[in-house]
Amino acid sequence: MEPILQVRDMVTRFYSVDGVVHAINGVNFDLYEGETLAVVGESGSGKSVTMMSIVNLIPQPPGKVEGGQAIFSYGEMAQDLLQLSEDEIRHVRGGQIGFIFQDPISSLNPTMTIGSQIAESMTEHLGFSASEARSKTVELLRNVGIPDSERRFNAYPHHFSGGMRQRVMIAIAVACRPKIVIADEPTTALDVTVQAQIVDLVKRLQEQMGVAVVWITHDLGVVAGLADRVLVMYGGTVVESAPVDNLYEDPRHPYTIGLLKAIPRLDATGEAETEELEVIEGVPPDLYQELTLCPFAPRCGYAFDRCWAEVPPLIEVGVQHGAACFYDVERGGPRNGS
Amino acid sequence: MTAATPQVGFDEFEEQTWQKRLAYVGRLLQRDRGGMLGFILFILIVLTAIFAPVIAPHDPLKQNLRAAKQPPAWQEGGSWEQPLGTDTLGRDMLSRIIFGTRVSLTVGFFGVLIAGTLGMVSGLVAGYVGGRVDGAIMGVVNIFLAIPYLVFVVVVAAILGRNLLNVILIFGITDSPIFARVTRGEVLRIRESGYVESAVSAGASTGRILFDHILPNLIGPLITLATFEMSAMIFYEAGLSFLGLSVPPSVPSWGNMLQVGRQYLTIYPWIATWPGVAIAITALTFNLLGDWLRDVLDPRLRRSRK
Amino acid sequence: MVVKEEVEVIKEVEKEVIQTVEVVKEVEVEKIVEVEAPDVPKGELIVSVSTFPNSIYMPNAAERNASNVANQIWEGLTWVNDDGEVVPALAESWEISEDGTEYTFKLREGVLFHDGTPFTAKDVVASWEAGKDPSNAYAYNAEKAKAVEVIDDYTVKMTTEAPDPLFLRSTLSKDWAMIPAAYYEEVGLEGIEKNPVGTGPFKLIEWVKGDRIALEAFEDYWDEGLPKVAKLTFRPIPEEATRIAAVQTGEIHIANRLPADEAQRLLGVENVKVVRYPSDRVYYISFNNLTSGIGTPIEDKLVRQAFNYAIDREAIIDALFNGYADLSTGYITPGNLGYDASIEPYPYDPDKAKELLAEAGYPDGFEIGMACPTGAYTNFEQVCEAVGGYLNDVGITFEGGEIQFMESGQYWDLEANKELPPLFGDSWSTTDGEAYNRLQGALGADASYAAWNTAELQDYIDRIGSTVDDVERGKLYSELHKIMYDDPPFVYLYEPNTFEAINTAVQNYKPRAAEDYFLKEVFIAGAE
Amino acid sequence: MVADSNILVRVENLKKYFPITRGWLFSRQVGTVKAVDDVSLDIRQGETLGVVGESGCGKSTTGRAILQLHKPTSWHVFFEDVDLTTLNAAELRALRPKMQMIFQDSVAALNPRHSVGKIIGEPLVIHNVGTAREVHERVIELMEMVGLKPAWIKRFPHEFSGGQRQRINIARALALNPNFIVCDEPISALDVSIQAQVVNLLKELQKQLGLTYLFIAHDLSMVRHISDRVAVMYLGKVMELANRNDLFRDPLHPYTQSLSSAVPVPMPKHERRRRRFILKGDPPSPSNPPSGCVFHTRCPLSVEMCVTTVPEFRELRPDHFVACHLTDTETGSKIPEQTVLASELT
Amino acid sequence: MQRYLLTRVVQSLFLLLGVLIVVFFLVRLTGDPTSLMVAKEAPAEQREAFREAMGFNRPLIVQFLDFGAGILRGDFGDSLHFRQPALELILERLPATFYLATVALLLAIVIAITIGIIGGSNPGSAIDSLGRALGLFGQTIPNFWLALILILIFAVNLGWFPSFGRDTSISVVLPAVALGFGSMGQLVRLTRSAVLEIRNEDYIRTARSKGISQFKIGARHVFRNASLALVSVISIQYSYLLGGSIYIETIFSWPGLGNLLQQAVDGRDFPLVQAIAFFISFFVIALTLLTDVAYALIDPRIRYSS
Repeated sequence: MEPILQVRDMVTRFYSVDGVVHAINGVNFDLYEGETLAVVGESGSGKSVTMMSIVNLIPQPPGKVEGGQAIFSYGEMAQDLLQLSEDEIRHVRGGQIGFIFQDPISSLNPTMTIGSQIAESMTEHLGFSASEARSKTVELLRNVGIPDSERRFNAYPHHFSGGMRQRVMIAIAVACRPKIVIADEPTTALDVTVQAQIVDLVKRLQEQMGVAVVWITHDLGVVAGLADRVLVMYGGTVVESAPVDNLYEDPRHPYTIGLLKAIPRLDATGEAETEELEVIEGVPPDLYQELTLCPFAPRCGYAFDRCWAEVPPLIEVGVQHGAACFYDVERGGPRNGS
Repeated sequence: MTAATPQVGFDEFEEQTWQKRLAYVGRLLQRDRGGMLGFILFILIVLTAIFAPVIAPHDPLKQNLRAAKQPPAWQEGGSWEQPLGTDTLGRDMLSRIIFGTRVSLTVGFFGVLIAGTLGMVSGLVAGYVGGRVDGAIMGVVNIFLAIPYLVFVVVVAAILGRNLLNVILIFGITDSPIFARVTRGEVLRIRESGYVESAVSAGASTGRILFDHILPNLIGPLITLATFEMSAMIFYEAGLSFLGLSVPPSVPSWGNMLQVGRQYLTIYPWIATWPGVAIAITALTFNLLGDWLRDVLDPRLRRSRK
Repeated sequence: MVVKEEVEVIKEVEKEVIQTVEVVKEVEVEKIVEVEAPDVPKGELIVSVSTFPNSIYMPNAAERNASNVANQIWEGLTWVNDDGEVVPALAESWEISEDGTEYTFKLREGVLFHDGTPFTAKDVVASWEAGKDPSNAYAYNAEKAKAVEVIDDYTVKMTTEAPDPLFLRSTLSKDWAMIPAAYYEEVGLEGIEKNPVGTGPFKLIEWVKGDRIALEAFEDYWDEGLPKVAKLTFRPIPEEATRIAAVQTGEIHIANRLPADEAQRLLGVENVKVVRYPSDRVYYISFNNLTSGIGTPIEDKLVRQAFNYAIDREAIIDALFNGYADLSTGYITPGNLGYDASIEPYPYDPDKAKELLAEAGYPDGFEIGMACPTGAYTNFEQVCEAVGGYLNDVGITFEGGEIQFMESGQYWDLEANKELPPLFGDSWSTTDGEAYNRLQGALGADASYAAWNTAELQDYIDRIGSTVDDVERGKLYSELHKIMYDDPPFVYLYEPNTFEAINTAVQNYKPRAAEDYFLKEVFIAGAE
Repeated sequence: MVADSNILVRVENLKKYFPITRGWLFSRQVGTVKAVDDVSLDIRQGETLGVVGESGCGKSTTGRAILQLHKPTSWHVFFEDVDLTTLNAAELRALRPKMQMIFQDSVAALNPRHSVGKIIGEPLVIHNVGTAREVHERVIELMEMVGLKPAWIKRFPHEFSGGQRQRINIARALALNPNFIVCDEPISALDVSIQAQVVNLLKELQKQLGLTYLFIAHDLSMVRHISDRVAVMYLGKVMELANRNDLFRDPLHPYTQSLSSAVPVPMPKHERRRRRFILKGDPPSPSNPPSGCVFHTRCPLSVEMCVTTVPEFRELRPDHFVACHLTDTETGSKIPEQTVLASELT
Repeated sequence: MQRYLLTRVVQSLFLLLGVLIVVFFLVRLTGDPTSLMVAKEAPAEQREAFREAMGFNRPLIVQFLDFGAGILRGDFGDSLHFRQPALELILERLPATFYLATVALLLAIVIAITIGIIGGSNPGSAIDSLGRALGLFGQTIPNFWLALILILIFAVNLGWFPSFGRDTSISVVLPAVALGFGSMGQLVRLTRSAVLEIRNEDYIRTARSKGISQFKIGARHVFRNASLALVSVISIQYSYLLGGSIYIETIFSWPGLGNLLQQAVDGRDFPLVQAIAFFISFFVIALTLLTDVAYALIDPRIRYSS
């Protein structure tokens, strides 16, 4: 299967008063049609910036995409999104790639009715007339689970609860039946009971539309329930990439391993109930430094001299499974060659 | 596990020294050219005011009616003795402009000081005590804001007479409601902040909360406001002079000079032009500086550092 | 002053009172004469006034701009013509009793008010009563008549308390507008104020406050053939620069009270001529010997003379009035009755001043209080500053370090209460052609604004005030002029010139030294 | 009076209503937000009582009200047998050292203009504990205790990472040797790898210093991990309170059941098979809470009684309290299997 | 909403009362106007008679109650100077002031918002630079100076516009430009900074993520939200223009309230000063009220949040 999106060696930096923030340091990944790719990482790991860089949504200045490719292909077409002009890429955004953002409160325009905010992209990309767009919107609202959608068309965002607003955001994202939906921490701001609703809704829509979903999150629990594949990011790089089952059962990067051990589990039984959580000591990397070593090395128990000298590339460690680490956890020693 | 090479930068903080802070301010300035310009001009203006007697070539009050209305040096009939020309009483324009800096800065600085103090105290009390006290203070503030400024100014000028102190008082009083409003808003915001709650939970007294937590965090917004208001006051002074209500005519204030020069605008344009330019440059300086300070001191903008 | 050379006196207008009017810009005067005045009123004359008139009811018209509008609407029993002679207006003739306190007027018949009612004796009484209302700014004028009786429809008798040399010239000519009695009874003072009904050559169409006062020719005006313009509009423009701009663009025909310097700008402008004339206003620094000045050095005559020597008034006039003001020699000005032309102004002689001060016992000068008003007179703040500078030069310093400048309202309160410092600046004008009013006002024992008084001065003032004979009075004035020169109660400064810019289409317009306008004979060349 | 000497804090009938007011000169009340409505709790010496619930359930307000940071509408709180409601401001201030709070927003809780040393030392200064030198030493000690380098004492909050800031908060809270700390979502703003650091620190300090915690969080897994007993709150009321194992293994209240079923488990295979009850809609607004049992609008089991009658908060089993009409029988409140997939609302 | 409006109206009435009290006593503090009203030559008796006739010799409190009672009857007293009901005088002048202020404001709004939005959306562009320059100049050039220059250039030299008065439909242009220039500067700056701030809002990112064109983002998303920030400023500017047009009205002989106020103040025309102050305050307060209503109309969050 051909990837619908191939990202290669992407580099993004922010030029702030305090210095250069090396936000993305050579990210590579593929996204396949219809799959759900979870991008996991802590704040500052570059997971959002990666996705926003692809479609030119990072604030510029201070942000700047400084290198790499993002080949978007569907049908016969294949184009490098990073090379498109703002006017060209804007038709990709919304038209081919939809977005769901973290905070449904601030992400909706408070002074526009939700209906018009959804209909807006339809008139823009699909050339719908106002009334067409309206009826489609009402339909869509119903589809994302907003009751009484005819009337709600004219409601304002503040009339809605957080969960409802996130449904509106989802409706906006899928309004033009895009090929890809990028969901940037869509449930982080929501309560756990509502989170479950949203996860289910996205899953259902994905089945209906066959859209590929990139789900950015820091919650390994959510990922477990919905992803096909997972990218783990750290310090602006992809440190591990694997199918979801592999990642949880057979993590190969020390960071992933540590992360999985650091979260308590609600279903824990027996000893695990009282066990101390394992801790990844230290603090996240300082992105003001240029990356010349493994970003995780300062916190890594396995780090050896090579880790301090060069940035490890993503190394094939299994089927579809890559880890950016010079240390072979399985064997218990530095990896040979690379 | 291999022995670690020394950790580079990730976990270590560099010691924050005043040199580094200064360098940081320097970087902030460098990035904002307007701020830089404002900053440099500001320093120059302040230095001019302080060292006016040293810089000024002549006594700004020394009249020579026989040499009145001489044009600037580069015009026909001008002399480098009075590079910017002389006014209607034959006083040296350059020296008067230089000494005018003192007046303007004095008016601006002390006017803002009074307005700021009055406004800050009342805003602080209103915002912190709240309830009826807040209602009463803001009621007075709103009354003052609703009364035409001119009525105030004329009345105060008429009661107290024309002198520098009274001009400062007028500005101090009429401008204080703005400070009160801003202070109150900020206090309300800060009062709800986590660190005030934290201080309360640690058992801090009202005084400590006011002076240790609220006041220091008020300074930023108030300094920014003060900068803009100083610029406004330099303007107001000129406006008052237009009405003949500012400092006495004998004081070399830019407003007075402009007011006198106004009637000679087409024949002896330099008499009105120089003070006009001085006002414009000073207002520009304070505006640029204020813009920059707002960017630097506004914590909301700081957040974008990520 | 290069510019000044070009504006030398070109032409002297002939008439006596206004002999000092100069046409600053060359005008082909003959052309004016050639233009025929129209038979019927034609065209619109637009005159700017430099302040917003408060009232166009004569006894309440607070200053010249207001009374100049009122002059076109109202008339008194007498009129002072352009030659300075008292001539009949609404009164055809009059007789004065032996003791000079009883006046019997024969009124002009056939005069109509703007509302069509005829003017008769009872209207004179009504006018007197309305004028006396204490809310009028000039109520005291009407009060100069102690009684007004109707003898018959066209005969009126007035009584004054004492002989009053200015009664006919001043009181009855300008300050006492004749109003229709019936109308007054009906609408009261407020109604008169709002809808003036006079006998003048023009009647009010509308008064748009702050914008314009529009008058039109009164068809039934008693003086046949007048007025000459169909419409007369006054536009208040307080800003000098704007007045100049407006006369330049032709938006107004006559712009008055222009600053000397700015008037120069109009020299190259087509269709505008600039005239100047001395106004009968003396600027001075007053000494006080009634309140604050008691016990100070200024009580010494030598000191007061020293002050007069210490100030370079010519320099002040050059610097601030572009040379267009006259040095003052006293409280009696060149146009005034009894002016002694032989008196030379004090010269600028700082050494002499210092000498006098030393002689008086103050070789190192002394400190004294001085005050000046602001916002009241053109450039007066700067004049005060300059005076201060010159006084400093001879060792006089000021209490509090500098001259006290005060907002004029406050200043006059203090002046009226005699609470100003021993030295204070002010000015006083008259429109009577003689100085009695200002002498009495500034030096009279019971006058509010007086700060200086001596028995000798008081004696002269009293005598002038009761001498009806002009020649006798003139002599007294001349003597007083000399006395006040030698023992000055003031530092005499200057008598400024007034500049007017006039559109050349304006014909038959003669500015008067008193700055008062009577525009019924003016017409516009080529008006349709 | 508190009978059980083992009980450190007893909360009786805590109510906190926030008036909704309008106007500036003549303000008047137009409504009430019942943030906390009749909550009673005991907190035992040395334990960690977890409080969970969704946003707006009143858990933070409860914590603040216990510490008197909000003046409650009506209540009694006994702290070591002293009824805090009867104290005046000065007496309360004197008691403050014993009860401290750690805040959720570690950035906001630190005065940006104070150095770390000043922040941590402030409680000591407020209560006049020791000389400047002693305060300095105590601050150093505290910083070491929470894993901050003493060399950083002169730094300012913005120079620290989130985890470090929370350590500063903890150090500050510990400064006066309290025995009771309200932890208001202390880790929810932190990254996963940092959360574990802070939680472990809290647990260790508890062991070392014999602290009692009221641990407020919305993350059930974490609450379960750290707590001895857990209270589940919904719309200002406690729905269920029990020992953490009893509560999570055998939740009695339908809300607790659905809440714990909604928490995803980081175990893909397990997660895919898990039975879940997904509640409809969002929690109602606390300014207009439903009648009867506040949960009835979202409860899959709700019957008529739930709409009309407020359920009593009862000790159904030893030390296991629940507020539900349907828990009279052992199985009555279990959500039946068929509702499992009723997740979507249409 | 209705109840809210009602409370706001009642509050406003109290504010007005406060303004009345303050103005009344302030004005009285300047002394009485006898010296300004009565001719210099007048004897002392006439001065006394004048005081008596005008009632200035009564106790202040009696004068105030009299004044207050008059207002309740809609009678603001008679102007001393004009000897006409103050109300009539004001009503006569009001339209001109309103007209001038409104035109000035509209001019400022249209220009400022266009430049502000386009410039703010494209920071660093030519239009943005123009906007920043306008913003700075608006706040650094004294408006009376600008007025004189405008007359010189456009009335005298070019002859495009009349130099004074309110005679033709284009008479308003020069005064409106001179008057509105400062406001325009202020508004450009605010619009620009509002736009810059809004550009960073999440919902703008959402709009961009939808692929909406720059123009539509500006017109639909930015403009409406920016106008929220601008409404209160515009209202403040409007009240400033209404009350602060005095210099401009004087220079252009514009028959408005500012002119009248200056005369009234100069002449201590108590009833007139009070009445004008009352009216200006009334408009300021009413504007504040209207602003709140406007907010409710523009911002749906306020409209429904009761």
